[in-house]
Amino acid sequence: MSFVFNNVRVDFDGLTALNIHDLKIPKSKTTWIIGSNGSGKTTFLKVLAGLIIPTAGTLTYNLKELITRKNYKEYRQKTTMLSQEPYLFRGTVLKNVMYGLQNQKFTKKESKLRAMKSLEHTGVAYLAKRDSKHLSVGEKKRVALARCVAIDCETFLLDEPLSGLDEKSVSQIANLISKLSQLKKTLIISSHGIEKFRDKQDLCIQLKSGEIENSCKEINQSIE
Amino acid sequence: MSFVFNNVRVDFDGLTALNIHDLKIPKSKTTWIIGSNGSGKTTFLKVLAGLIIPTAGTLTYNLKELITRKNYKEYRQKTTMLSQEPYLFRGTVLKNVMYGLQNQKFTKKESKLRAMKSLEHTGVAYLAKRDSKHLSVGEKKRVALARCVAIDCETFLLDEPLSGLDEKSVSQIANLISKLSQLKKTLIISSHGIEKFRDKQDLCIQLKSGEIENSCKEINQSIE
Amino acid sequence: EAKRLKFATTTSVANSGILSPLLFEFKKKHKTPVHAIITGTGKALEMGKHGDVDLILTHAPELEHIFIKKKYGINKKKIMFNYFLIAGPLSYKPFLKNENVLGVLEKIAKRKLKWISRGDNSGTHIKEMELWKIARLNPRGKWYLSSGLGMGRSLIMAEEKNAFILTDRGTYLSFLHRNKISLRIIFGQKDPNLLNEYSLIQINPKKHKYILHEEAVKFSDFLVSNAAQCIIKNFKVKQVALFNPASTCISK
Amino acid sequence: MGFLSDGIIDALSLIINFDQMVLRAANTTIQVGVIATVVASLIGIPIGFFLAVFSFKGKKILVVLTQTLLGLPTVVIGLIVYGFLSRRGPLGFTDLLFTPTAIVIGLVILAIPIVVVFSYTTIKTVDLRVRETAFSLGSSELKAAWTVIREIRYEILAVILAAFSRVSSEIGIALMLGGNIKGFTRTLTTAIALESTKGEFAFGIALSIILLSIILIANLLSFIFRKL
Amino acid sequence: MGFLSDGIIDALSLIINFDQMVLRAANTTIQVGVIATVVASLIGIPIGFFLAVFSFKGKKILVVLTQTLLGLPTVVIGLIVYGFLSRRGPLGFTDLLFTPTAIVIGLVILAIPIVVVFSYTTIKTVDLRVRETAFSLGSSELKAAWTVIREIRYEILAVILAAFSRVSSEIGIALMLGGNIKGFTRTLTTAIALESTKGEFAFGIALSIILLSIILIANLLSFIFRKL
Ligand SMILES: Nc1ncnc2c1ncn2[C@@H]1O[C@H](COP(=O)(O)OP(=O)(O)OP(=O)(O)O)[C@@H](O)[C@H]1O
Ligand SMILES: Nc1ncnc2c1ncn2[C@@H]1O[C@H](COP(=O)(O)OP(=O)(O)OP(=O)(O)O)[C@@H](O)[C@H]1O
Ligand SMILES: [Mg+2]
Ligand SMILES: [Mg+2]
Repeated sequence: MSFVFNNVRVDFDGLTALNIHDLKIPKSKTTWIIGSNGSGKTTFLKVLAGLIIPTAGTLTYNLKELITRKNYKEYRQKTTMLSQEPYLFRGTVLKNVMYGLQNQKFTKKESKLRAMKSLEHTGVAYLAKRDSKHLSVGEKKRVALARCVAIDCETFLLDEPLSGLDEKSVSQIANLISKLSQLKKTLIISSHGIEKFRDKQDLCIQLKSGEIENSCKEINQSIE
Repeated sequence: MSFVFNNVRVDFDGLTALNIHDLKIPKSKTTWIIGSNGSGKTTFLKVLAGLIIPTAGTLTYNLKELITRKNYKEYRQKTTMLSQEPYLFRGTVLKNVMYGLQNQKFTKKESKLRAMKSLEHTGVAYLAKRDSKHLSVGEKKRVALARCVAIDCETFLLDEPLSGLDEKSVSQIANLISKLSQLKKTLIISSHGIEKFRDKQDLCIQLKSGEIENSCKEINQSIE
Repeated sequence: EAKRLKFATTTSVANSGILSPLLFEFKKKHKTPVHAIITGTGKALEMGKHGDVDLILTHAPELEHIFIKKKYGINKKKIMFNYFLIAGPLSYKPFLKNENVLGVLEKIAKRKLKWISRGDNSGTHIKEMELWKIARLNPRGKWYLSSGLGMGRSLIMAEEKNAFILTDRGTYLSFLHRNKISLRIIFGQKDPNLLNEYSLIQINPKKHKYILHEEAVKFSDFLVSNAAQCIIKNFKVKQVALFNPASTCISK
Repeated sequence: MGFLSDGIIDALSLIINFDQMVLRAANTTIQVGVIATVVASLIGIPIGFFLAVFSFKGKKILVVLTQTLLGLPTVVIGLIVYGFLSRRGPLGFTDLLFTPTAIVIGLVILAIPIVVVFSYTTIKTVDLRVRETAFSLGSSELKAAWTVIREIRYEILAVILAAFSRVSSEIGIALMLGGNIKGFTRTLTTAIALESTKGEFAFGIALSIILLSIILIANLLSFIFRKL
Repeated sequence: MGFLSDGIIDALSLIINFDQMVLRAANTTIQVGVIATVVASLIGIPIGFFLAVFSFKGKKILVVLTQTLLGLPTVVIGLIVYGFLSRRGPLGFTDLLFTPTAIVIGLVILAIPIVVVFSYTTIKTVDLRVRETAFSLGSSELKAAWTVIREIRYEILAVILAAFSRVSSEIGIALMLGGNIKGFTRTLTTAIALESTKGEFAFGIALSIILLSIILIANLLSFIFRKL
């Protein structure tokens, strides 16, 4: 088991954005988080990323208790998240993609190679030298995705990686996702509706007003 | 004729983001702008909104020359645009939607009524009293859309109004769009691929690297 | 860092330019560097009280008296003197002509002619208060402005306001010569009431352990030495001597 | 050291006894400071906005020069304004020298670069989309500018408060142009300077505690304003 | 009025003739100003960051107090530090009074509130996503802080420059703690103050032109740094 939720609740001044009693997310699998706008998908992912500390409840990661006020900082460094509205740092696209790598063991040269490869995976290698502040929205999203998956880590949290992308890019990213899942990465991806390219073994969670409405299988059946 | 392009070109330090030799966009119709990421859709709409002044060429609006350095400010007040990554001002959601109305002839009371109606159209009336800085991405987009269509004006420019929305909202917005087009508004909407709910009479322009690749009919045919 | 002798003195002394030749002469025979801290009379005395300087050179006999009485200072030596003067607009000069400074003050007060008082407890201000007291006058009213400024700035205010002012000779002449003011001497005689004495006081080494007593004695002795007294006597700005040595200078 | 605690006791007794001199000085400080801050803000914020938002030739030079003016010592501002207001100067006929108005003039000159530089830096950090959004919702140039300012109103308020603090704590201008005339142009700061030259350190500290209280109150009032 | 043009001529002749007194004063000004600015920035920017980014009890009070400290007159800082460094004070044994180091101490106290308040306001305007993004890419708390600062490095630079301008143009501290000793603790500003008490306005203006040139050069250097 990768993540185990136990009565996790997130309140934003009065509003309960997330309320999950009991949930286990397996390791090395792809889990899709679906639900309508404001259903709590982003909140869910941010909790897993250690960016939001739950108001109540406990969350366990690989059997260690994780999101307590004490150790979430340490944990936060272990997962990687693509934000729904990504922010690119000042500087070139390449520098952005290298950012996360330089937090890791990679040398500058390795970082550069890895970053370029990652940019190719998301189809934006040609933007490498461009200023990150002057990109189209779709370009920005793909650069951010490249920056995210370039990192060598176990768990990737992707918040709507497909919205705002053109058709060609969507299938490219779909390929990338299945490649990552073949590498036994734990992927947790939020998305609207049920994407057509979702694999049958993938899991899924449907949120409604912050609570789990459907577990995976029911939805899987509804596809078939 | 609503907009007439004549050799309009937009350069961003060296890069030509838009280059349209000859194009007419009719009044009171819906025109879809499609194309892959970075093809120039946003640039196209911003030019029409008077937010980007073309590097070269002329653009005519209702037979008056418009986007010259002299009168674009005056013109800019006449069109309304939904940004691809909308920005909500500080304050409540309702205040945001009333913002544009208070630039017009409406009294405070009328503005409020109109704003609430508009919020209902995009399905987010329940957010009216919420702080605009604490919304989910999809909620934000719908509020921005409400803020845009609340305004009484002739031309609406919508930059990807559907991305990031859940399925229910997509059909709700589709309804809204067809309602506006029945009201004989000039709608220019950017989008990825060809949305299924597009009307057959609608026009469309496909951009590639800033140039027009296909005119409307060919694409229409390709749907059928 | 090497030991350094610090003495606090007033702006009027510093601005007159007399310090440069004196310190230059002292340096010839003594290794200890001397640092002149330039400040107001009140502050100088306060620094002395705290033991932050080794000597003070001021011109407020009454305050100095208290200072020594309270054992903050020892070994007071008169170094030099000159006379205060009253400056004011030229046009009034005939009207105010008088043999006695008190007479001049009386007329000014009676006619309510504008007067600038420094009001800062400096040597000059204390002298002014003394004069009013001796003349049995109580200056008060719109004509009597308390500026709270230094000598130079007060002179400029007097110039701007066409007012009268009690000033030390050095500052007055330096401003006049450099054409900063057009005020004339209304009363400039060597009236004993206008005596302006500069004295050097050593800070009591028993009160503060850091005082450089030996060096202070040397400096004190130097200032009353023939060499220093001659420098004071011969120090001139535009051919006018500013100070009289306290003891006589015997030229060799 | 003792004068620090003495200062606090002195300050309290002055406040409790409504010392006339102190009250007048505090009054002058507040009046002069508020007027100068308001005038400087009305001039400086639009300039800062203009520099931050529009691009034109020579803009960088203008920014660097304004930043440099932050380093103009107050004495020098005093000297320059004195040159104009002096009886010998071109504005001598106004007879403004050694009046509170003269202080205000100097303080405005002191405050303008502060307001310009900091409102410039602050406005530059505002999301470019604010102005774009304002325009795309039918705003005029002026309304859009107002919208931008509204989005960072607290930061602009902080700039104004900083200008007020600077202006009411400076000495050189008040001394040179006001003349530190008791009961007329004496401000808290010139009184502090005077007490310090007199060696009355404790009293100086007492006065500055009163000055800081005024600035503290201004800051607290701004907090109330934020709540509105 | 004539003293303005006289001042410019004087300034030029002083610079061309390498006037000893002026060179030493300029040197002291630069040294003291640079050291104080660096120290204050190293202390103030982290505090500003902390206040801007973290929420804790009493934070608002801390912010208001720091803002109030912007209004601390330099004379008062001078008095307070004097109280500590005086022979009778707790740090009297250090014998730092009337040395450039004493001036630096005072200037650091003057500059810290400036750096804190303005870096606080600036950092607060940074998009919250910067820190979030840094964390979600595996940054430590420290690296994330550095990333935030890097995103607004030009604004932070502007704050540092403003602090330098303020520090090198102030008079009260340099006068009180340095003692205005010729050739040792005389800075350009204390020289200006002295000249102005002499009524030597032209010379005062000349010195301040030299001071402004130093600040201008600092600003221009920062522009070159931006290009790097
Ligand atoms: N301010 C700018 N400076 C430089 N280049 C820019 C700027 N804005 C856009 N571009 C470039 O211009 C091209 C067109 O951008 P535009 O935003 O119009 O694309 P788009 O069709 O809207 O893309 P998307 O589907 O991703 O929103 C892109 O290559 C983009 O990188
Ligand atoms: N910082 C915040 N303060 C208050 N409420 C918030 C905050 N962030 C999110 N919310 C609210 O919490 C709920 C869940 O938000 P969340 O962003 O998780 O939704 P989502 O499922 O990601 O929606 P979308 O599909 O629009 O991205 C929404 O109602 C939202 O308005
Ligand atoms: Mg979301
Ligand atoms: Mg776009």
